[in-house]
Formats: sequence, C-alpha cells, structure tokens
Amino acid sequence: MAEWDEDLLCRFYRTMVTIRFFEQAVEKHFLAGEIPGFVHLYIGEEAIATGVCANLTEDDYIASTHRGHGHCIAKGADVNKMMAELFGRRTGYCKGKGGSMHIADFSIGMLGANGVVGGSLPIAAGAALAISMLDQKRVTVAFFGDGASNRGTFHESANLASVWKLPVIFLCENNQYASTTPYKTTTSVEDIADRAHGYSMPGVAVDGNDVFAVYEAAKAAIERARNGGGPSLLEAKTYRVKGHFVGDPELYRSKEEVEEIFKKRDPISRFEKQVLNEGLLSQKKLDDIKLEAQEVIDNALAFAKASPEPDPSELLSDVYA
Amino acid sequence: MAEWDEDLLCRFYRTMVTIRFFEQAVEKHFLAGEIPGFVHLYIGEEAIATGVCANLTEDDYIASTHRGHGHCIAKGADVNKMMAELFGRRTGYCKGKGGSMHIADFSIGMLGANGVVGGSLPIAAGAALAISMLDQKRVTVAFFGDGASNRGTFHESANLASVWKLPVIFLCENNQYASTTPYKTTTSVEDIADRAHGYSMPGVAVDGNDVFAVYEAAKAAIERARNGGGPSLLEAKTYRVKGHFVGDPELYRSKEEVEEIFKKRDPISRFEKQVLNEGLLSQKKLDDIKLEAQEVIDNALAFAKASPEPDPSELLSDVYA
Amino acid sequence: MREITFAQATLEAMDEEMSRDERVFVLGEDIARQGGIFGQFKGLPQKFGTDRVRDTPISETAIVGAGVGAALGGMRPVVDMHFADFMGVAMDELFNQMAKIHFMFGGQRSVPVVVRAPDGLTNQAAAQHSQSIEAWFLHIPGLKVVIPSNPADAKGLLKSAIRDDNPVIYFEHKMLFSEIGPVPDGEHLVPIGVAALTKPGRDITIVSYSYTMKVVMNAVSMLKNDGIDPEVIDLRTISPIDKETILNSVAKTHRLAIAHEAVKQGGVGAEIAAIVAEEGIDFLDAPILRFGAPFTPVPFARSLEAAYRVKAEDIYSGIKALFD
Amino acid sequence: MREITFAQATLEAMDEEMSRDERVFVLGEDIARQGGIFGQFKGLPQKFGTDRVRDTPISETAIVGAGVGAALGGMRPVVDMHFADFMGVAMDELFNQMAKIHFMFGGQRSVPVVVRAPDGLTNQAAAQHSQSIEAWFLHIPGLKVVIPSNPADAKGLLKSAIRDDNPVIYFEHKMLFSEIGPVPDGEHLVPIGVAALTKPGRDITIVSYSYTMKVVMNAVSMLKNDGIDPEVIDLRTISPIDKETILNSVAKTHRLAIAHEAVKQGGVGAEIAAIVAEEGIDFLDAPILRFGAPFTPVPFARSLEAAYRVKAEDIYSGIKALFD
Ligand SMILES: Cc1ncc(C[n+]2csc(CCOP(=O)(O)OP(=O)(O)O)c2C)c(N)n1
Ligand SMILES: Cc1ncc(C[n+]2csc(CCOP(=O)(O)OP(=O)(O)O)c2C)c(N)n1
Ligand SMILES: [Mg+2]
Ligand SMILES: [Mg+2]
Repeated sequence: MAEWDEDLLCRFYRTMVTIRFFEQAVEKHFLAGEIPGFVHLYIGEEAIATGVCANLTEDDYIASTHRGHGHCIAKGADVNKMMAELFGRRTGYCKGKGGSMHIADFSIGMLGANGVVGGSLPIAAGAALAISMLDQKRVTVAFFGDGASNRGTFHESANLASVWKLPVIFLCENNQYASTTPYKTTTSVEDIADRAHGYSMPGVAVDGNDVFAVYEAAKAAIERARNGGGPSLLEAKTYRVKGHFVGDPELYRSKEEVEEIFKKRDPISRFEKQVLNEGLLSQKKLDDIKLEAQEVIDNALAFAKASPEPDPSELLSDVYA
Repeated sequence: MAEWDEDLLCRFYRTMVTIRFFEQAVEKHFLAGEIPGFVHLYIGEEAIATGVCANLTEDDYIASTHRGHGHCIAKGADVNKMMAELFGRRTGYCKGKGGSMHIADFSIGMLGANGVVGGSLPIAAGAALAISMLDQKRVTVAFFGDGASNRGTFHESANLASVWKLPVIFLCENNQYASTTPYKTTTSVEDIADRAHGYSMPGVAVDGNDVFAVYEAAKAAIERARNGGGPSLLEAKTYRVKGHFVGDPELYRSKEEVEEIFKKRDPISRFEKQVLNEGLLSQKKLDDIKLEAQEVIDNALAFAKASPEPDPSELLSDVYA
Repeated sequence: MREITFAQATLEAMDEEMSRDERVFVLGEDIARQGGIFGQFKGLPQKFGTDRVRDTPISETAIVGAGVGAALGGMRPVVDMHFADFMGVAMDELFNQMAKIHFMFGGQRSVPVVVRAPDGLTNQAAAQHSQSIEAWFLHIPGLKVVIPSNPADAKGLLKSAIRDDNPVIYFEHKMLFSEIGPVPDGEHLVPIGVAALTKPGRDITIVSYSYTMKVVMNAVSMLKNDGIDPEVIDLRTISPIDKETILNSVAKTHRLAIAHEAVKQGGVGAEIAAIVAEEGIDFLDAPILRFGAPFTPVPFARSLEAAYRVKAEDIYSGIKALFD
Repeated sequence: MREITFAQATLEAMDEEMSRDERVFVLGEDIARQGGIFGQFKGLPQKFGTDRVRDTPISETAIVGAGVGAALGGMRPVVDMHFADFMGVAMDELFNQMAKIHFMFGGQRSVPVVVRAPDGLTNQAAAQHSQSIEAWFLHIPGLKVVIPSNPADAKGLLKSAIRDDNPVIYFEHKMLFSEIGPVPDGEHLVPIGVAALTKPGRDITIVSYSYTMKVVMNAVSMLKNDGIDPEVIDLRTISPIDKETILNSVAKTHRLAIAHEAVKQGGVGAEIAAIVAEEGIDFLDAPILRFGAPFTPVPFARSLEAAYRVKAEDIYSGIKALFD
C-alpha cells in the first residue's frame, strides 16, 4: 500500500465522497418530488468509476449507462450542470432536454448515459474505432451492468472490438442485480469476466468495492489498449445497495441482505479504514475533503434550484444540427 | 468402425447423396434461369445435417438458415415439395410464397429456413422452451453459420437456453466463410465451440466433413438435452465449396484453394472410401443408393416443372390465420 | 357496473385466459418478482407459478424470438416489452419473423403471440422511455395492433388478443394503468378490428385512441359551450382499421379531426386522413385536422414535456376555428 | 451530358467525398472484398484501403452503433445495411441512439452518419429481402431520409447526405443500380428536402419516388393518349417533406395521386395525402388516389410478385377513372 501517491489517494476519496453526496442529495430531492423522471443511484459502487477514471485523461472516452452519475463525476463533469439537468433546468448539461438517463459531456469525453440497457456498448466500440482510425492515443471505457451483459450488443461489440483490436475496455459493473432479478437467475456464467474467452481478449474480475484493486486492474487494461494491445473485459464485483431506481419497493430482497453486505463492503468506509490504518492520509485530511465535497454538492443544489426551466419554445431546437 | 449398423450407414449415404444431387440440380436450373431468387447450396457440408438429423425423430425440431436445403432433406422433407417451392410453384411447401430461403415443414418439426442470418436462433430457443413447458421428450437443433455466431441473437439465445436449461443444441456449421469474408477476419475466437464457456454449457468442435464424427458428437449433445441436461454448443468444421450463392463471382478466394480442400475433404467420397475399405457397404449397395437418389431428384424436378404457378388471387391469402 | 383500474382489468384478462388455456404464459423482464413495473402482473406468479410468469434476462431480441418459437412449439405466449421504446431491440423478430411466418411458410402454422408494449408519456421519462411508435406496426402486414383507452377495452381486447391465432401487438399507455372505469362482470371480449363510437355527435368526427381519448373528451366538453357537438370514435384497433365506422361518421358530420400522442408526421392520423381523402372526400366540408406531437424526440424538462403534449386546448381551438 | 449507371453515380459520390474528407469511411458486410452485392462499392477499397472500406462481421446492431460512436469520435461514417430488410436488427441504434443523440444531449454533438439501405423488389427475393420500409423513418424525428430515383439524384443526394451533420438514411432501390442516366460532370450536389418537379403538367399531380418513378412515367405515357397531362413530382427526400412543391402543384392541377412500392397502409402516401387534405383540401376536385402494395408480405413466386407490384396499368386506370 505504501507506494500510493497522496494526491491520487485524495483524488480517490474526493471522487468517491462527491459521488456519494451527490447521490444522497438526488435521492432526497427525488423523494421530495423535486426531481422527476427515473433516477438510478450509484451508491455503494463509487469505487469502480473512481478507480477506472483515475487512469483516464480528458481526451479519453467513456460511455455510460442509466446508472451514470458516478461515471460522470469520476470523469470530471461539472456537478452544477449535472444537478441542473436532473432538475430539468436549462442550465443543465442537456439544457433540460435529457434528464438523469441522458447526461453527456463531450468536452471531457463523456459520450453519454443511455436509457437503453446495453445501448452504449456498440457506441463505445465505434468511438474506439475512431480513435484507431485517427491514430490517436486515446482509449474508450464502456461501462455496463451485469444485466446488460446478456444483451446482444455486448456480444457484437466485444467481437468487433477484438477482430479490429480496438482500444476499448468493457467494464462490467456486476452489482448482482438487474432491476428485480438476481444475477444467477438471468446470467449463465459464474464470472462475466469469463466471457472474454469467447472473444480472445483478457478477462479479469476484481473486487469492485476496493478502489485500489479497481485502479490497478483498470490501469493494466487501459495501458494495454493505449499501446495497441486491443480490448479487454474487466468485471468489477459490487453490490447494488439502493433500490433499482429511487422509489423501488424492493420486494425481491430483504433489508437484512442489503444492510449486512453494505456494512461489510461499503467502498468508502473501507477506504477510510485502510488509509487511516496504514497512515496514508490523516483523519483531518479526510474530513476536509468531505466538507469540501459536501459544499460542492450544496452549491450544485442551489445552482440547480435557482436555474430556470427551459422555455417551451426550445422544444423545437436541437432536433437537427 | 465395425459396430455401425448397416441401415444407419445406408441412411447416411442416401441422405448425403440426395442432398448433393438435389443441390446439383438446383444449381443447374438456377443458372439456366428456371429458379429465381437467392439460392445457397449445401454442397460439401452434407455430413453435418446428415449426422445430426440421424439422431432426431419427427417430433424433434430443427431451425434452419438461408442454406437450408440439406437440413430439410436430412430431417425427412419431401423433395418434391421442396423443389416445387424453389421453382415458385403452388405445390411447393409454402405454395410458392416462400422460395429457397423460406422453406418449412411443421409436420416433421422443420421450423423453417430463415433469410435473416441468426434469425432462427431465438426461435429455436423458444421451441425448446415450449418443449420444456409441455414436458415433452423432444429436442431442438438450431443450425447456424460461423457468420451468424457473431450476431447478438446467438449470445442472447445461448444465455437464455442455459439459464432455463432448455433442450436445444446450437449447431454451428463453420464453413470458414460468411459470404465474402474469411472466418478469421470477422470472428474473434479460434473455435466457436469455445464460446460455450461463456454460457456454462459444453462446447465441442468436430470435423464436419466426417459424418461419423458428427453423428457421435450430436448424439451425445442430443441425449444430454433429451434427458434434461440442458443446451450444448457443437461446432462442425467444414468448408463452403460453392460460392456463397449460386452466381457468386467468388473474387475473394482462389479456385485452387477450393479444389484442393474439396478433393481432400469431400464428405461423400470420404464416406465411400471408408465404408468400402472397411467392407461395411458394397460398391453395389452404394451404386444402388445413388441411382435411387438420382431418380428421386429427377422426379422432383419433373414434379416441380409440371406444377402450376400460384394464381395471383392467392397473394391475399395466408396473411392472417 | 363495478369499477376497476386499467391495470386490474389487464390482470383479470390474463388470469382468465391463463386459467382457460394452459398454453398461455407470460415472459418478460421484471414481471414475476415484483409484478411488473406498473403492477400489471401482480399476483399472477403466485397463482400460476414462475414457470408461466417468467422473468427473463435483458435480451429483448431473444425474448420476442423465443415467444415466436414457443408459439411454433404449441404455446400461446404473451411477451412483455417492459417499455414500447425497447421494441426496436427486437424489431427484426417482430417484423421479419413474427409477422411473416404464417405467410412466408404458406399458411402452415400460425403464430399466436401477444406482445404487450407499455407506451406513451409519463412523468418526464424522456426520450427513450416515453414514445408512441404504433404507426410503424400499422405498416407491417401480418400483425394486428390494438390500443385500448379504458379498463373495459383493456380487458376485452387483451382477452381477444390472447385468443387470436395471429400475432397481436397490444399497446397500453403507461398513464392509463391507474385509470378507473366500469368493466362488465364475467366473460368480456372486445372484438379486434372494431372501433367504438364513444360519443355520438353531429358536427365533426374526432378519431382517437389510447390516452389521447381522455384529452379528446376534455376538448369535447369545452366545445359544448360553443354549441359544437363532435362525434368521437375510439379506434381501439389500429390494424386492421375499421374504415366503415370512420367513413359512416364523416358522411354524417362532414368534418374530421384525428388526435394522437405520437408525432404527427407519419403517424396513424396520416392513414386515417388518407382513407377519408380517398374514399370519403365528398363528405368533407372542411380541411381534415390532425393533432399529434411536434417533430422532435420527447424532452425531459417539465416545461418542454408540457409543450410536447397534445392538449385539450389545442384540439378545442383547432376545431373551433373550423366553425368560425 | 454523359450517362452512367446509378451504381456508378453512387461510386462517384463516395469517391469524391472520401477524397475530399479523410474522415469519411464506409463499413458494412461484404463491401470490400467483392465491392458490394450490387457493385456499389467496386474499386473503393483499392483506392482508399480496407481501413476506410471495411468489411464487418454480421453484426448489424454493432455496425450501426459503431457508426454512431465513430461519428461521436470525429469520423463521418457511411454504414451499409446490405439490405434495408436488416434495419430491424439495428432499429434501436437507428431510432433510439442515432436519431436522438443530438437532441437528447442538448445539441452538444451532431451525429453525421449516413445509412445506406438497398431496398425494394428484385428478382423474386421474397419476404425478407424485398421490402420498402421507408415510412417508419418518416415518423422518427432527428433523421433525414432521402430516396433517389435516378443516377443524377443518387450522386447528388449521397454527397449531400455525407456532408450533412445529421444522420441521414439513404434508401437506394436494388432495381435502380443498373439504371443508366445523365449525370452532370464535376461537383454535383442535390439539396436534401427539395422535391423535383420531374414533369410539368396540368391535370393531376402525381407524387412518387425511387423505382416507382419509372412506373409512374410509364403511366404518364399511357395517359397521354387519353389527353391527360399529369404533373409529376419526385419527392427525393421523404423527411423533411417538401410540402410547398406538392401544395403548389395541387393548387394548379386540383387532383392528387401518390404512388410507391411499399404497402399502401401506413405508407409515405398516407402522409402526403394527409398534408394535402389538411392544407390544400380546397384545391382538390377529386378524391386523392394512393397506389401501393397490398397488405401482405412480399411473396416469392413470379405470378405473386407480379401481382404484388404497383404497375403502370394500375396507375393509368386509376387516374383515368377520375376523368371519366
Ligand atoms: C433494452 C432495455 N431493456 C430493459 C430496460 C429496463 N431496465 C432499465 S435498467 C434495467 C436493469 C439493468 O441491469 P444492469 O445492466 O445489471 O445494470 P444495473 O441497473 O444493475 O446497474 C432494466 C431491465 C432498458 N432500459 N433497456
Ligand atoms: C441479419 C443479416 N445480415 C446479413 C445478411 C446477408 N447474408 C446472407 S448469408 C450471409 C453470410 C452468412 O454466413 P454464415 O452464417 O457463415 O453462413 P453460410 O452462408 O456460410 O452458410 C450474409 C452476410 C442476412 N441475410 N441477414
Ligand atoms: Mg446490475
Ligand atoms: Mg459460413
């Protein structure tokens, strides 16, 4: 552990708590009726986006999912614009036209959340194709869920990326559930990472609640892709702590299951314990970062709430370029 | 070799030469302008359908492809009705409405050729689901090509069949080409059979030009499925001797490649040599079967040619049940 | 008559048909463990088991394809699409397989599959969870397409769809699931292909369906004050279209308006307008009016979603202008 | 003017645009090694390399999706669908991704993808290789849809489509590839969204597009003998529709017929008829006529395929009856 750079450790922590606080604020305001639409929270999965994106630059691409807030934040998105978008305000990333499931920030290589499960996989492969045709040194990371791994888009994209040796990392967030269905009831393989075999690419499974492990595994896959080594499949094993969407009655599992797992595996408290135990960061440093992050989120809320709704006339713009 | 039943050997031979003669007649009449549409020949791949279907009863299902004549014949279809369909006559299997890519015979469990590559895979899984829900002792065999193995339908169907333990055998005919593209240029795995791993099902590759090997491998997979053991993936390695469709200019490979491979691997002459060498069948027996088969095909041609075209008024029937 | 919700009405239909015929079963995402995202499968798994109410992987292509295959194997599947927006994922299965098998194979086998597709705007669900795409299916021979606007029709059409030997697409508007309305006791079937004359009238024929029927009825109330008395037809089935009911009505009222939630360009309204312009143009004393969404994807923000919707005021003022 | 084939015209368009802009490339099945199933890519791989003329696996979903992703990554992909019939396989990518990204993300990024889709009846290719499904795309905001009927438009529209920053679906009828016609030398662009007045006339406006334009022109010759002089409009672009050209013509001729190869129900003809019934009904002196295929999948047998087609005789006698 000793060889971790302090800046990187702070970055890990800042990203994780920013995501956590963002999501907690979103949950609260959704339940209060202030955020409409469908919202899927990333709570408990923060270590994945954090560990992966710490290896990326703003030139690299990520393609995201319906559960995309964490990916955005980890890639460096502006939380003000994110929050405003969730509130449906014209200052939001998409001028209020998209909402939670449709946030993108092309200025930092965030190619978009997607309301269609598995929809971003071929898009990610295509972005990687552009990278390779334009002889760029970039990579693309395609986040997708365990549920999405059963869509044909996963198969077709993985095969395409492999035969064309594209610089793309297929990053499966296996949180054990696809909405209401437990992993084993819908998915025919023990480790999704094993599916890599069918596309002659490396497949690695890591503990997705351990930001260090995610960082290291992603680093290897990203370096490989960046150096012309082609695609990889990375499976980050995690657990969906919250309901599938905010408001989910969660009839399909017990509260005890959730609490027990979260207590053991919460990536943030695990990180805190580790860095404190090993004396890598001080409690004060952690507290400062937390305070800052909370302020950032409070500001984002204030920004969103103070922003106007789009004018009805804006409905007809942005349909065509 | 000695333990092969003579009837079975005769059946192998009869089926293979019937397919061969059928296809040769089709090629000739297509080139003469008497058969319209698109026609894809099964020449050189006869051992696969033959070896597989010898393990099936009329109650079992098969789902076929655009290259489906061989599957039909091996499953026991009436070549008269097949030929008439290819000629677009009302005595054909589909009253002339389907043509080569759309032949089905539900009375013998042949669920249909398919003009959409990979289109029959989910249908096959569904038929297997019906079998399992109706508690029948049947199985379904889904034939598909190496090219089709890159379609999302393969992935989704294999996963579905595995999680539901359906009695279906995914039978990949790897003939090294998808139209103009050689296998390696589009497919990211050495053996398609290896993809089975991603669905926790057995995956076996066999020499698809050896009817004995195909028969044995299919027998194991079919028995497994019939006894509740769930799906398997079987890859029969073969070679597409003819152009992709009749009329294909074949600019993408050399005549020499084709001739050399066919000389070595033709499943019919290989079978002849084997049974003669080992004294399992006599030359006379083989000749008789060949003569009979030729007669069957000649009759089919005569039947098709003598049959009327459908009346234009039939266009509007069979749209709805 | 007793009053129940639309969701309840579909549940009764499923329950009755699954009890009546063992071959009827349902497959789709998230239907068994939680009873469907709109509660439209609640209780069915408990009664019929998770074999007949099956949660599937997220594999729409395989789900629809497997529905088709199961039908060929002797079952009568009901396939739930979760959201109509995901039909694109299974479009080949819907239009090249399910719709064509009966014809393509010369009538050898029918394909009794019902595809349930919750559609329409609800609670700012935005571009990929709010669409109305029924018009595509109007253009696909071999399919029947139904789209109820109230609990009674929801029940009667679903039962008829399940009993039909053809593939039937059953669109159900997400905003309607909680709607309450009278549903007859006992066996209640609504024939496919027959429109309902929801309200007789004199001055103009308004053709609509699904949730927009409610919007239309609000507009009708507003028009009353102006002494305008519309006749309202609820299509209920989009394919095959009940031309006769429409033409008879226009012959009487001499005016026609069509309203739906889907974008206007290329919508079902175009076909209705065309039929009347072709076969009943002499009846018409005024331009045909079409009300539909503007030509844009569905937006998220409240203000924009509101602007996107066809509103009773739009229909009211459009129609009123015909009489000014 | 020099005369070349339609296939040659599309080749020139590709060649010129690929030379002009390095970001333009093509991906699709069987386009590189054999030049495309209709010869429409012949010579391009030799000139531009197999990196820019890429053979793909049989993965339409990924091909279209990768086209979208490549566009977001700065390229300008042309995606070949092999047959329009396979668009269903990639329908989600076409309508939920490609068409909506620009709007959904608030205009941040455009999606300059051209999707080439060979469609229509040819040589008894039957139910899954003969379809005309352009009407679906008329109903999808965010897409442009073009559909040339002759070599000059084929070239000019393809070039415009490639330069357009929006996703454009380019339907090309399989029977047209070998058609010969005049094509201007040098740079030739045809604007998207502008119909062509192919033949001026007095007595009736006939709106058509693609291969059916030939059928219409044959019908026009036949009508001449009866002293009927139609005005013929070639839509060329289906979305956005050039309403003005249509309405101006009908204002002059007072009659309207629409003809296309796709099934009549729910086809593009419905939208054209509806536009005129809405905005130009007072111009009309006769019922609108629509010519399209009967409501059935495409059959295989020669006799049936012939019965399925819209024929010049049908158009001739339908129009003539208006004047009897
Ligand atoms: C194609 C498609 N099918 C179904 C849905 C509905 N849906 C949204 S999220 C979800 C579950 C996704 O599970 P997973 O991929 O594991 O991601 P997670 O939600 O667990 O992060 C489903 C079924 C959808 N949006 N798109
Ligand atoms: C979805 C789809 N894409 C493309 C085609 C065009 N096509 C027909 S056959 C074929 C090649 C199929 O290759 P493979 O699956 O290996 O079968 P084979 O022809 O070798 O038997 C292609 C690309 C099609 N019919 N359907
Ligand atoms: Mg999950
Ligand atoms: Mg092959």
